[in-house]
Amino acid sequence: MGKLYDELSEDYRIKEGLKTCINCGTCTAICPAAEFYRYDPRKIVDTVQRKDDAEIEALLKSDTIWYCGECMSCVTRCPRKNGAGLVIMALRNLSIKKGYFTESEKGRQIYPLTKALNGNVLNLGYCVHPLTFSYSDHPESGPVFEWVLKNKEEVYGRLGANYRKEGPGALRRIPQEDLDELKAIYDVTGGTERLELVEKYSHAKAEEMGMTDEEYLKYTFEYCSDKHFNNEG
Amino acid sequence: MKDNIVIVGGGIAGMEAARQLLLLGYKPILVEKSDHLGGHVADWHCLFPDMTPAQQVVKDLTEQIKDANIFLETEVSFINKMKMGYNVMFSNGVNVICKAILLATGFDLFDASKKEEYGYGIYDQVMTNKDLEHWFNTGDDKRITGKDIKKIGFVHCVGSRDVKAGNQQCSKVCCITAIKQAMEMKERFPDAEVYCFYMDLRLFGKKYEDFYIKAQMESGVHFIRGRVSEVSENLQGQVIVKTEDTLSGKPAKITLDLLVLMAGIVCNREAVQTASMVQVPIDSDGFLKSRDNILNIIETDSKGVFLAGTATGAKTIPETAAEARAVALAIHNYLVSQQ
Amino acid sequence: MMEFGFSISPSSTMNLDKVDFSLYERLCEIEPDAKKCMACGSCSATCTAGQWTGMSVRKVLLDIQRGKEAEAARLLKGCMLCGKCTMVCPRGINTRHLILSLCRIYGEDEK
Amino acid sequence: MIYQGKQKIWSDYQKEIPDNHWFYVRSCIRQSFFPASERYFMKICRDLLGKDIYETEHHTTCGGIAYHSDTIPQETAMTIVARQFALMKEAGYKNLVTSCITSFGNYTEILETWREFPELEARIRENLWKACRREFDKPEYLAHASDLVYKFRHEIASKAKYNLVDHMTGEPLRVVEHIGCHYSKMFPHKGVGGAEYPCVLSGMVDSWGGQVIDYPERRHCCGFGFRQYLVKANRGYSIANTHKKFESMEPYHPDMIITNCPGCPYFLDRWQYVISEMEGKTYGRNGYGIPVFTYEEVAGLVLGFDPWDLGLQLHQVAVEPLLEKMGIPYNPKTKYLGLNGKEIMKPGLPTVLKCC
Repeated sequence: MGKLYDELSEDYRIKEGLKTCINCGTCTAICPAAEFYRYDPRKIVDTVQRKDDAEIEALLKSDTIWYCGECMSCVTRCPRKNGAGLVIMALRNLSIKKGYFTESEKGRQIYPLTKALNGNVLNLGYCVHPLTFSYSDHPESGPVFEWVLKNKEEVYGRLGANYRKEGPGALRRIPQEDLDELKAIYDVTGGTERLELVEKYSHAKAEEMGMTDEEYLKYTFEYCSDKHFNNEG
Repeated sequence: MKDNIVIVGGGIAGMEAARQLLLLGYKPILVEKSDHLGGHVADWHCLFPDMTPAQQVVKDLTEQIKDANIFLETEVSFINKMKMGYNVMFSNGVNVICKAILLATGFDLFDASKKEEYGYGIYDQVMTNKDLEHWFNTGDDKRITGKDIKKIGFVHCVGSRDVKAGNQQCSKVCCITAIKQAMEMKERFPDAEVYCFYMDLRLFGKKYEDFYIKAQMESGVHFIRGRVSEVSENLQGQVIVKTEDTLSGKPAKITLDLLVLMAGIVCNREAVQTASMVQVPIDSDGFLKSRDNILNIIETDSKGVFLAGTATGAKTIPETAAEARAVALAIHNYLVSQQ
Repeated sequence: MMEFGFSISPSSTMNLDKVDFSLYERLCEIEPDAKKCMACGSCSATCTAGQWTGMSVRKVLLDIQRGKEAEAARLLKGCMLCGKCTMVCPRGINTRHLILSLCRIYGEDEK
Repeated sequence: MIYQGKQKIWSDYQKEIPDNHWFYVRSCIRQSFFPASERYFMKICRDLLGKDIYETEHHTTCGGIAYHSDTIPQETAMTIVARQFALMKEAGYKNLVTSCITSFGNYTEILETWREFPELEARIRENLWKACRREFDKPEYLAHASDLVYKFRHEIASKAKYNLVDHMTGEPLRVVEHIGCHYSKMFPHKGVGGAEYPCVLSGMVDSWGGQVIDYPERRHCCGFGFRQYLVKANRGYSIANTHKKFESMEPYHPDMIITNCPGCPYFLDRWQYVISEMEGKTYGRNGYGIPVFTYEEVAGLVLGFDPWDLGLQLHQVAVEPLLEKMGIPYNPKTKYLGLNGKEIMKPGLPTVLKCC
């Protein structure tokens, strides 16, 4: 048993999600990611349960652990009450803590994700918000949403949202004291530390790749090599 | 006049034990809750490894125990412990004082509808191993009769080796049953492709491996290593099966005209109640608890109470019969020791 | 048409409804023992070439059973025909002979 | 397909849902993309059914999307949720209802994890006290808002102005139901009807006159996948999943789709648009798409609320053909108006997908 495995096994998601795997493949059979990526959750769970640190370290540095969509469909079906999705969450957590996530293309995406989502949470009180949802980043949201974003006050106002105003209601302005509480929670629970860590490792990787932070942000958000797919079958 | 012995259960274990006890000069009382002897085997068509007709086995045993006191459609209502034995009350009103009780209560076939994702009782073309044997026997099943069957699947481990389904034990006989039934279907539908979806092939018994090779060589059964994860139905009423082909490491799907679920062996739920009347507890595997699981599997910690057959776990017919013979001797020795 | 910056990912699910068994059937005609394989992996474990080339008789057979002829051919190129696999096969399959038969089929197809 | 078989399973998954007094928490995605759905949930529960649904301005996200995108530690997510529990306690409520399925799954999982590991719950109590000087009680009952609408489905049916039927032929509409993955896949017993054949939406469809379609990829995820949609580079995964579902349901010719997760209706709607742009393919009749609704929107339509008050103009797939089929009147001129009937510009049109 190795140090990385020990650290992993302290994660409650490993305690809940990894009992004993018998390699039956029920998880992979219905995994959306296994269909569309070079990905097999069964093999990941099996690798973790082998407790070999070198193999686990390779996993933490690989693209493989970033393919899962955390839909948790695997949890429903496993005959041994494992949760491959939970194991993945623990692996990702450790990959970030160790700074290994910058070693893979998909892992590096933690940078734009962390910035966007936590920026929203800490500034607006919600993970997703029309104020920061730009049409140019989301052309798939369609002409109708381009229209909504251009007319936020009008459209949300007509639909009875309390858009950016005080008091309860959809899309209200969250009082500053509540946002301060969220920040305090981040500070106390390691959330802030996590943001700083992602910033630090990503900055170093950007430098290594010869990019500014802004270029790296855009690159990690948009770049997709074709090595992730597998359509030979 | 020899001592009374009550045998609960008229399946293979109960019948074979009764036969041996008759040979030893006893006149056992056998109670069976259903209206016929033979237990699950009576519902089967042919038996591995030599395709012996199941009806013949039941018939032979039935003929040889006709001197026993047999009560069909009868259950044990209650059992009182007495100083020298037990007072057993049956549901037909008969009351028996006996020195030995044999619990040959057998198993329940796992209720396949509990594996909800396999759609038994929901999707039209899904059946169980037992349903298929019924079709072999009667030719009557709307899932097969008159249908153009081109692709057939067999799902191993349905309600076996499954913590979520409440039974983590291997049911032992399903692998070989699946292969047997796959070959029987291939005989009846020579043009059909037949698939077995398995996790491990546990072919431990006499000539089982021969069956496996025969299924590969002669019947051309396709063996796919992967537990079936989900079954659904398409517009044509066929079933779509999803599994991982774990040897290829790829999710796989296939459309089938018929899907047969190998429902496993779980402890007879009513037997648990009967066993509790004579203080026989349940072992950690969900089956009745033996004194120990090495040399005394047919004995219990309750004096004069014995076990045989699948009451203590999944077994084949020969294993059950062997246990039944052993238990007859054990009961005889016990009764002699009590005199 | 709009440009979105991504396209629909291809599915890698193996559709067993569409597997072409013809090569497997041709092989079984001349090498009936091919059907006997139980995927135990003894051949792969003992294969010297496999360590560097990924060659594995088990995988070749599996690929042929799943209709992946090109993949099987790619693996076969790594074989040195040393025959160690034949010595270890618990089902007594003459794997070396089987490989040669396969090569012959591929050779015929190339003509 | 044997309907009775499903009924048998449903009877095993009956969820206890209290009749009244709920503390409501909003959804990041629903309020952004379907703001009127949250409004009409409140309106239906409060005004029509006389229920007490309480909302405080001080509540926030549960952090679920940030958590499932792996950008915050588990303890951060748990403490944010603990704060919501504290707000509920301070407001004097014991039942918590969430607008979001990710939230519902998140809350459910956190409560289960705390039950299994009480030391973790103790640590979160400490965290919350340190950060916010608040204390919490765990909710006695946890429900998703669709559970409540399911519970009140017969009352809604009794007040219905329209049914899910073709008003010309009297034939029931063919309805696809799509359940959010985090509703019951992790904890089947926490969802109405379980994980394999949930009846929270099909129950609504049944009571409102529609016919539920069961197609092969019914249980498959819409493809959101958190990071798989949020990062542009990964969206091929996201759309591929929706594509797979539509290819599977296409032969059944569904009239509409009903969903209970806030994200799924957005993806099932927008990916139809993108597929039409990429491949030229549409899944509805005559070049239209298959309209996708939230359950609040469907309840609102059945109860006779104005389609544009329900926010159906925020869908990319046109709803008008369905409204016509159901015999629901609508005014095309008021569809894209702003606040207080103000004329504002109209949205652009897709290249392929037919819109009104």
